[in-house]
Formats: sequence, structure tokens, C-alpha cells
Amino acid sequence: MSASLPLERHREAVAAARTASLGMWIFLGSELLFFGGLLMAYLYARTHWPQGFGQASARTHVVLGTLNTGLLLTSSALVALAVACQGPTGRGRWVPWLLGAGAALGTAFLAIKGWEYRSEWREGLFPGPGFALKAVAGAELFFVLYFLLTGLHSVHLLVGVALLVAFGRGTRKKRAWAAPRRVEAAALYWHFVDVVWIFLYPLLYLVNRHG
Amino acid sequence: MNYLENGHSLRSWLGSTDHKRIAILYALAISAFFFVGGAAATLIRLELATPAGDLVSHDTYNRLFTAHGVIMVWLFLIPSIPSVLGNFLVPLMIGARDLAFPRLNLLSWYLYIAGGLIILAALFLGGVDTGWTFYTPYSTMFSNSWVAVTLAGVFVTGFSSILTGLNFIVTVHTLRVPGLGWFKLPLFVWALYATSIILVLATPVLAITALLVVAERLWQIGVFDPAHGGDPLLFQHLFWFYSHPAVYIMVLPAMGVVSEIVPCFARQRIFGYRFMAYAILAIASIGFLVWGHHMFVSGQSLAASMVFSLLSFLVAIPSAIKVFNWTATLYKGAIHFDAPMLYALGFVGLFTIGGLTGLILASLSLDVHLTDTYFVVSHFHYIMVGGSVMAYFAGLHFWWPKVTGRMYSDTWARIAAVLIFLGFNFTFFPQYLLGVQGMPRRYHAYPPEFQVLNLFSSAGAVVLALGYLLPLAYLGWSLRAGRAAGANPFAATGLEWTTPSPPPTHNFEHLPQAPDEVYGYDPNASLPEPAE
Amino acid sequence: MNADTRLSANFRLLAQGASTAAERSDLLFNAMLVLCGAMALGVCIAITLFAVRYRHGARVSRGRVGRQIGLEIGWTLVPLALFLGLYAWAAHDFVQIYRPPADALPVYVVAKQWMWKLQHRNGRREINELHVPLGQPVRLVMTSQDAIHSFFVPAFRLKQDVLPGRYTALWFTATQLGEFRLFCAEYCGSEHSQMLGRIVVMQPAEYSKWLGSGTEQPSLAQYGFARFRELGCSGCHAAGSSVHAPSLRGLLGRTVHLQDGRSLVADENYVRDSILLPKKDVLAGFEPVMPSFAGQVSEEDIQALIAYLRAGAEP
Amino acid sequence: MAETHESAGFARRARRLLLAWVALIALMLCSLGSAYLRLEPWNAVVGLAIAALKSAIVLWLFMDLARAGALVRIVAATALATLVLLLGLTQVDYRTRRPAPAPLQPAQQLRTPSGALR
Repeated sequence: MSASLPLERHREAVAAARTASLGMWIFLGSELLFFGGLLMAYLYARTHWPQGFGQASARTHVVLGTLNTGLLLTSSALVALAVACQGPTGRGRWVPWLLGAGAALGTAFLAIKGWEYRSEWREGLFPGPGFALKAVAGAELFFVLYFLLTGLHSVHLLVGVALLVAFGRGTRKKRAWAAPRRVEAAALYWHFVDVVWIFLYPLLYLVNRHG
Repeated sequence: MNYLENGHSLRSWLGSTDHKRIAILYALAISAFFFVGGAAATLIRLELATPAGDLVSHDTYNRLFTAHGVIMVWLFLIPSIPSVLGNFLVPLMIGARDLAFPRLNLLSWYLYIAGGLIILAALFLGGVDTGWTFYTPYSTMFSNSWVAVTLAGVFVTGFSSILTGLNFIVTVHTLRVPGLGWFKLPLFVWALYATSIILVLATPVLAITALLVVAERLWQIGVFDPAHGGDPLLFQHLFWFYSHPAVYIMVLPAMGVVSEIVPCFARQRIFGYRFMAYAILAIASIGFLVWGHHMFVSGQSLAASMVFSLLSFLVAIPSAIKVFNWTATLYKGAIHFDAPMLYALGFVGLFTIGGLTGLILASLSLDVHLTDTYFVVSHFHYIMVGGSVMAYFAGLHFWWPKVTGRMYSDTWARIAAVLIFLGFNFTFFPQYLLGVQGMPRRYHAYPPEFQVLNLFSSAGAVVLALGYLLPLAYLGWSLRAGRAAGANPFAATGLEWTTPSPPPTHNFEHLPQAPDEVYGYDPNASLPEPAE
Repeated sequence: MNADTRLSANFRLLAQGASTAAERSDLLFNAMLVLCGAMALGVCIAITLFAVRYRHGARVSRGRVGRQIGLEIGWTLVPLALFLGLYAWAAHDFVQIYRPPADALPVYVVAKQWMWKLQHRNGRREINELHVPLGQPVRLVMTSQDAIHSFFVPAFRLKQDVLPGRYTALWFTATQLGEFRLFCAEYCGSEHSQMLGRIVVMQPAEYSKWLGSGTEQPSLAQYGFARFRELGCSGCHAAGSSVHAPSLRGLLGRTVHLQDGRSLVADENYVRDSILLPKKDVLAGFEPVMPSFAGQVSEEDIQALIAYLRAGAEP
Repeated sequence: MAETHESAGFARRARRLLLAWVALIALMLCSLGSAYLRLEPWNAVVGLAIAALKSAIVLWLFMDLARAGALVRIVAATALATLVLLLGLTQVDYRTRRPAPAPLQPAQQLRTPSGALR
């Protein structure tokens, strides 16, 4: 049956090269709307409580936030380089190391983020009873959104790190499933997580730094 | 070897990545959920037969209509045509061997089942009493029921929807047989394609909204909470941004099914094929712009209401075009009244009534009176039950021989079609009148002046329930004793009819040839008599 | 129970309208019914006609039908024009529903699970009942204490959701004497279907008599004045105060200019916000010195303060 | 020949990625710096504009939108348009509604004013 369809086979092999990255792009479109709902909530809350957002945002750790932004941008560049090394460039052996470096930077991001969460918890910035900025209207909403946005982003990042590690190992051992088109799709996901953070950075850390 | 014989163990089904087998898995699951949701509906109608709330307590009643809504919307209607018929037919119709991501397809089914079981667990553990709309701040602050767990289930099924939609989009783009251009695609494929776009772009917003509600329930503070500077209307905006397009997730595939059946049994090319295809895209895209018409009296601004009302009138145009074109397809045809055709014609009639009453609801000043009354309840049941469910049954009967390889009793199927059509109108038409008189929805007990019409409605529901049980019997019988169907019992066009019934595991023995024209029917050609 | 039997005796199949809004609403509804009915009937007749005439086996001329661009464009544009007309008509009526006449009698409504608490200007309070005079515009200023509710009077063809944390308004002029049902139309929990009430429309003279009787309580404005002093508002907002605070005389309905250059019309929501969040919309030329009263006043207190300001007394 | 051609192509691509990375880090620092200037309503605009520019670089060069086919570009544009729609049409409501509802006050029975009127 299947063997009797060589033409079919060929056509599907050609199509498969496109499907992985097309599928990932569509998935990322969906992800964009997923974060979009939160951005809409953010837009509402920030336009209604500009002062509260300003004061609350000033309590975030801008140094760590900036450092983390740098880490993600760098890891994205490394992963892009890994994709560029694939194929007939003769630099395939770099791929696992570049993916691994990207994953390492992502892990560093998560570690720093965790440390940030811990200090915010100690400063009483976690919404709920005992919230430090109770008197500032809107500050609690800021931190609700801060934890939701960064938390969801971290979950995505965790998935991304897992993907990079898996493909790093897969490409090193030259596994069949770690095909270039799949590495490319995983890289797309990683860049998307980066893009989300690019927007979170000014929205969460830089609302009011001059006041 | 056909796909049904390719292994008989449970594992060969539950681990299969064959789109046809996954379609069957979906069919079994949604049928089970349909009867659970239907049982809730039966209890609701029984309770409403008398004005006093004497059958069940108000808390039980509230849990019943919530369970009915949640199950019917997320576990039956949304996966019904796309995941069952779409899964089975899209690869066959475009001449492919499977979907683009067969394993992802199986994962979608498991996600759907996981979400469904979580929802069922919540409903049996204690139920949810918020209504399927989960309006805040009731759902976040006041409801004392299993809101978070139910929403977790909805969240998981949402991912099933997204992955299914993604799969269809990639499949239609990359796996069409050579020579099968976009304007040679059956309208069913067009409809599924447009539906998939909605699934991919709207569902994530529902997922994040569910997450926000759950977070707010746990934290007791959040963006929807008016006690802390949030806005309950923000929830409504987010919720309807998904849930209005969700209506089109339910009805666009139904339109696709009917667009296949009407030309086949009228032996006539579909009228205005291109307009039909464009109308599908127009409905899908304008459908994203009208969500605010659920919020005319919610406290939304006047200007926003005016904009959303205008856009809602506009989305009615492509729907009207479709109705006119189906009607015009009958002109100068040679019309056969087999069971699928009866269901399809029933769809056209009921959808027309549902759509026109939608126009009344889109009118700003009338909506002020009619919203949140039984008029709305009736309107969306005309669209979703009269429309989607009717079309699902039409499709089920049309492609049953293809799926199972066997014929059913056409006589019994026609009886069921008529019974469902009559029972449906009997149940839901009185509800329009109740709405006009001002009976609010979600009332457990109601003033005595509404009793007569409610009694009519409850009586009609008995007929409707009977109509829904009948196919269970004769379709079940057909599985055991139905005569063999042959590849193309209805002499229909479309690539799915060029392969044997049931189709072989890899769909086609030979690479199918793209047809010269889509719906190449000729009313004057004599039909080959199906082999007895 | 007594009220129930009386109400059901009055009931008809297509319930009579009892407000000025109902007249316009019914006119449009009937027009829509005729139009939509004609369209539905047209489609049904066409389907039946074709189904009979072109049934399989009948002796008629059949044939493939080609493209009919003209026809298709026609039945796209004609409904479009019709729909736009209907939209304009409905929108026009809708705007009227949101434009209360200046002389409308204010009634303050607080909805809670599962009852309606209403208060007239003179302080007379009602629960699940609203007495209004015939032929006189009445404006409801509504808020909720918990979930979202919806004030729905089918005979008036009017409905407005009642939200926690802000005011929504609804106005009507009753045109029929009698009693009419009041429903909560937005699902609000266990006893949603018990959140019923009635609207009693009376002759104006009778209404005044009714309003005057049973007012042992102080009027809403008087109560508001008492709270105004208790809360210390008068300390700053009184005429001779040493604190530089704006006069509140005739505040409601006035356009006020804010420090950041915006200007807005001072309505109930503005007053409510100013009491609870005074630093948000500071008047131009004043220091933001007022403390917030959040947590010290109830929603009913705020409504009373608004009633007092509306009464226009010199603060 | 083919080997060196590939190699040159790779070198060009790697150089472009390096430049993109430098630009991204520089833009990040600009973003940080601008936040400390008092630009009032423009702070947010500048921050978001820089973020948009950075995303454009990532999308265009890292995610290879520059070399992607029309279909992928349509997918990206459709998703973005839908997001804009979600935010935009909601703002039709929020921009024309009286903003900022004050927080809901605790439920309380109507208190009789102490002695003032009796």
C-alpha cells in the first residue's frame, strides 16, 4: 500500500520540510493571542492606575531585569547562529554547542528570576494580605499582572530550555529526529519567548524610573 | 485492507495516528458527552414544566444549566463537525494520506479527553453554578462551587482545539493533491479552513481568560475585581472575544456540510461557488469584530455599542448570501429527498430563522428588551441545535456509508429527520414568545403567566429527545446488518467518494486525480442505480 | 401571593407596553418582524417551490445554471441597504434610552444578592418595590453590592445591568397605571430567580401622597447632609472654611476643569470617585490635600451624599 | 568552489547576526536610559517603540522572516492584526467610557446618623 505510492511519498517529503516551521509559526500566532489577553488586562489597568503602576514598577529590580534582558537577547543570537550553522555550511558540529549555550543562558535567566521572586516575596510585594503597597491604588494590580506575565513567560522559557537541551543532545548524537527543520522550529519558539520578554521589559521594569 | 480492519485491539485504536480512527474516537466521545449534556437539558425542561421550582433545588438547577452549557459548547459542539467529520474528511477530500501532523492529531484527542474528564469530575464532585459564561465577579468572588477545576478542564480542551486547527491549516496548505487549486476545493474544506483560523486565534484568549479567573479566585484580587480597581466588563470583553467567534466555530463547518449535501441531492452545481467561499472567509473575519453585541446593556459605552451593532449587521450579509445560494442551487436541479437532504434542508430553514432573530438582537434598542431573556436562549439554540446539530446529523448520514461501508434504513432516517425538525420547533419556538414577553433566562422558578408556553416547550423536548434517540437504533442496526454501501452510493463528486468504503488505511490505492471542476453535477444525467 | 394573582390576571400574550420607550421599541420590533418574516417566508416558499417543481422524476426542463453575477451582487447590496437602515433606526432609539431629561426624578438603587433596595429623594425606602408617578420621567441611579445584576422591566422594554463599583443609570416615563414585573436579568447566584419585584405606577397626586406617608426616616438628602458633617466634609468644603477647597454648590452636571488639563462633566461617578480616590481627578487650581474616604463610607452613604449635593443646598 | 561559496554565505550571515546582537544590546541600553529621562507621556511611547524595533530585528533576522515565504508572513501578520483588533476594539469602549471606577465599598447597612436629625 504505502510502498505503492512513491509519488505520494515524495510529495509528502517535500511538504514535510515546510510543515514544521509553518506549524510552529501558526502555533506562535496562537501564543501571541495568549499573551495578548494579558496585555489587554495590562493596558486596562495601566491606563486606569498610571500613578499606582509607576510607583509599583519602581519597586522592581531594574538591574536584574536589564541583566536578564541581555541574557535572553544573547541566547537568541546564539540560537540563531546555531540554525545558520546547519545544512551544507560544514559547521554542523557547532550546532549542539550553540544550542547548549542558549539553554545555559536561559537557565541563568530563570535562576535570576527565581532570586528576584524570592526578594520580592520578602519585601511583601506578593499580592494578597500583607501586601507592602496597600495604600497605593493600583499597585496590587500591577503585581498581580507582574507575577502572571513573568510567571507565564518563565513557564514558556522552561519549555524552551527543555527543547534546546533535547535538540542539543539530539544533534550531538546525530539522531534522525533532530532534523534541521525541527531545530529551526524549536529556534522559532525560543525567539518568540525572547520577543515576549522584549515587551515585558519596558512594560514591567521601566514604567516610572525618573520620579 | 480498510482502516477498520487494520488491527482490532484496543491499543490499535487508542494509539492510532490514522485520522480516520481518531475521527471515530472523537465520534464516540462526543456522543457520550452529547447524551450527558442532553440529560441535563431534560432535567431542566422537566423542572420548567411547572412555575414553582419544585423538582430540584435552585442550586441544583443552576448547576444543571451550567453543566448543560459547558458540556454542549466545549465538549460537543466545538469538536463535533471539525473533529469528527473534519478529521475524517479533510485528508480524503484533498487527496492526502493523513493530516500534516498525525501524532499531534492523536495528542489533540487525548487533551480533549483529559479536559473532558476534568470537567466531568468537577461537575460530579459538586458542580459549577456560574453558567457557561463564568461572569465575574460572581465566578471569582461569590460562587461557592468548582469553578477553578472546570476552567482548568476548559483550558486543556482549548489546547486540543488550537492543535486541531493548526493541523488543518497546515494540511490544507501543504497536502493538496497536485492540481487541486483553492477554487477546486469543496466548500467543506473551505469552511474547515476558516474555522481552524478562528480556533487558532480565538481559543488562546479564552485560555488566558480562564487562567485570570482562576488566579483571581485563588488570590482574591485581580483585574476583574471591582473592589480592587479592576473591571468586570474586562472579563466580558475577553470572554466574548473568544465566545462570539466560537459561534462561528460551530456554524461554519455546518455550512460546509450543507454545501456538500445540497448540490449532491439537487444534482446541481452549487450556485455562486466563489461567493460561497468568500462568504465563509468574510464570516470568519467579521466574526472577530462583533463580540460587543453581547454587552449592549452591560454598562459598555454608548459609542462601543454603536460600533459593535453596526458590525453585527454587516456579518449578517455573508450569512444571508449563503442561504440565498443554497436556495438557488435547487433551481433547475433534480431533487432527491434522501435523509441527508432532509436534514440539510431542515438546517437551511432553522438557520434562516435563527439568523433573522439574530438581526433583531443586533438592533440596539430591541436588544435592551430582549437580551438575557428566553429570546436569546431560543435564538442561539436555533443556530447551534437547529443549525450545527442538524448539520452534524446531515453529515453523519451523508458520510455514514463512507465511514462504515454500510447503508442504514433511509425510511427510518427520514422519520427521525422529520421528528427532530418538528420536535425542535415545538421546543424552541415557544421560547421566542417567552422572551418577547420578558421571561429572563436562567430562572429556576418563574411567574405563573409563563407556564403555558413553558409547558409547550417541555412537551416538544420529549419529541426532540425521541428524535435524537432514534438514530442510535437504526445506525446501530446498520453496523450489524446494513447492506454494503459501495464506494459512492449517492453518486456524489469529491475525492472522498473515489476510494472504496470504508477507505483503505492509506486512503487511496492510487494517487487521486484532481477533478476538472468542483461539484460537477448534471441534473439531466441519469443516476447509476446503487447496487441492491 | 396576592400581588401575583393580580399580575397574572393582567397578563396578555404580547404584553402591553407601559413606557414611552416601549412604544418606540414595539414599533421597531413589529417592523423587524414583518421584514424578517417576509425574508424567512420568501426563502421557505422558494425552497418548497423548487423542491416540488424540480423533484426527481418530475417532467420539467432542467439544466446547469451558470454564474449570475448581477443576481448575486443584487442580493448582497439590497440586504445591506436594508440592514443599514434598520441599524440607524435602532441606534437612534438606543441613544434616546441613554438621554434622560433634566427634570427626571432620581431614585437610588442598590442591588444585592438577592433583593433590590430602592430609595427616593425624600428618604422613603422600598425593598423589591418601586412606586413611580404616571407620565413623569424617572431616573434610576444604580449600583450593586456584590455580583452583577440587571434591572429589567419587560413592560417598559428596558433593562440595564447593575455593576459593583460604579453607577449605571436607566430612565423611563411610565404611560400606564398598574403594576408591572421587575426581574433581575443577569444571573447572580442561587436565588437569582427569586430576585423579583414590582413597579407600581400611580397617578401623580396619589404618588405624592404615598411618598409623603411613612417618612419617619430623614430624607436621603438630609441623611447625606448628616453624613457630610459627620465625615468632616463640611470642615473644608463649607463656604467660610480656612482650607482652600472647591465649593460643591451645583456641582452635579457642571463641567469641571482638572489640573492635568482635562475637563469632564461632574456626574455621579465623578463624585463617587472623588470621595474614594480624591487624588485622581483634582480640580485645576487646588492642592490634592483631600484624604480618601474609602472604607469609611458605604455605597448607600455615597448615594446619600450625592443626593445631598444634588439637592443643591449651600454646603 | 561550492564549499567556499557556502562558507562566504555563512560568514555574511554570521556577521549579520553579530551586528543584530550588538544593535539589540544597544537598543536595550537606550530603553533603560530613556526611562530615567522625564519625558512624561513619551516615556511609555519611547519604551514601546524601542521594544517594537527590537522585536522587528529578532523577527526579521533571527526568525528569518526576511527570507520566509509569503505564507509565513501572512500568518505572522494575521496574528498581529488579531491582537491589534483585540486591543483596539476594546479601547473603543474604554476610551469612550468614564474611566476608573473607584473600588467597591464594603457592604454596610444604612446607618442612622447619630442624633443629628432626631
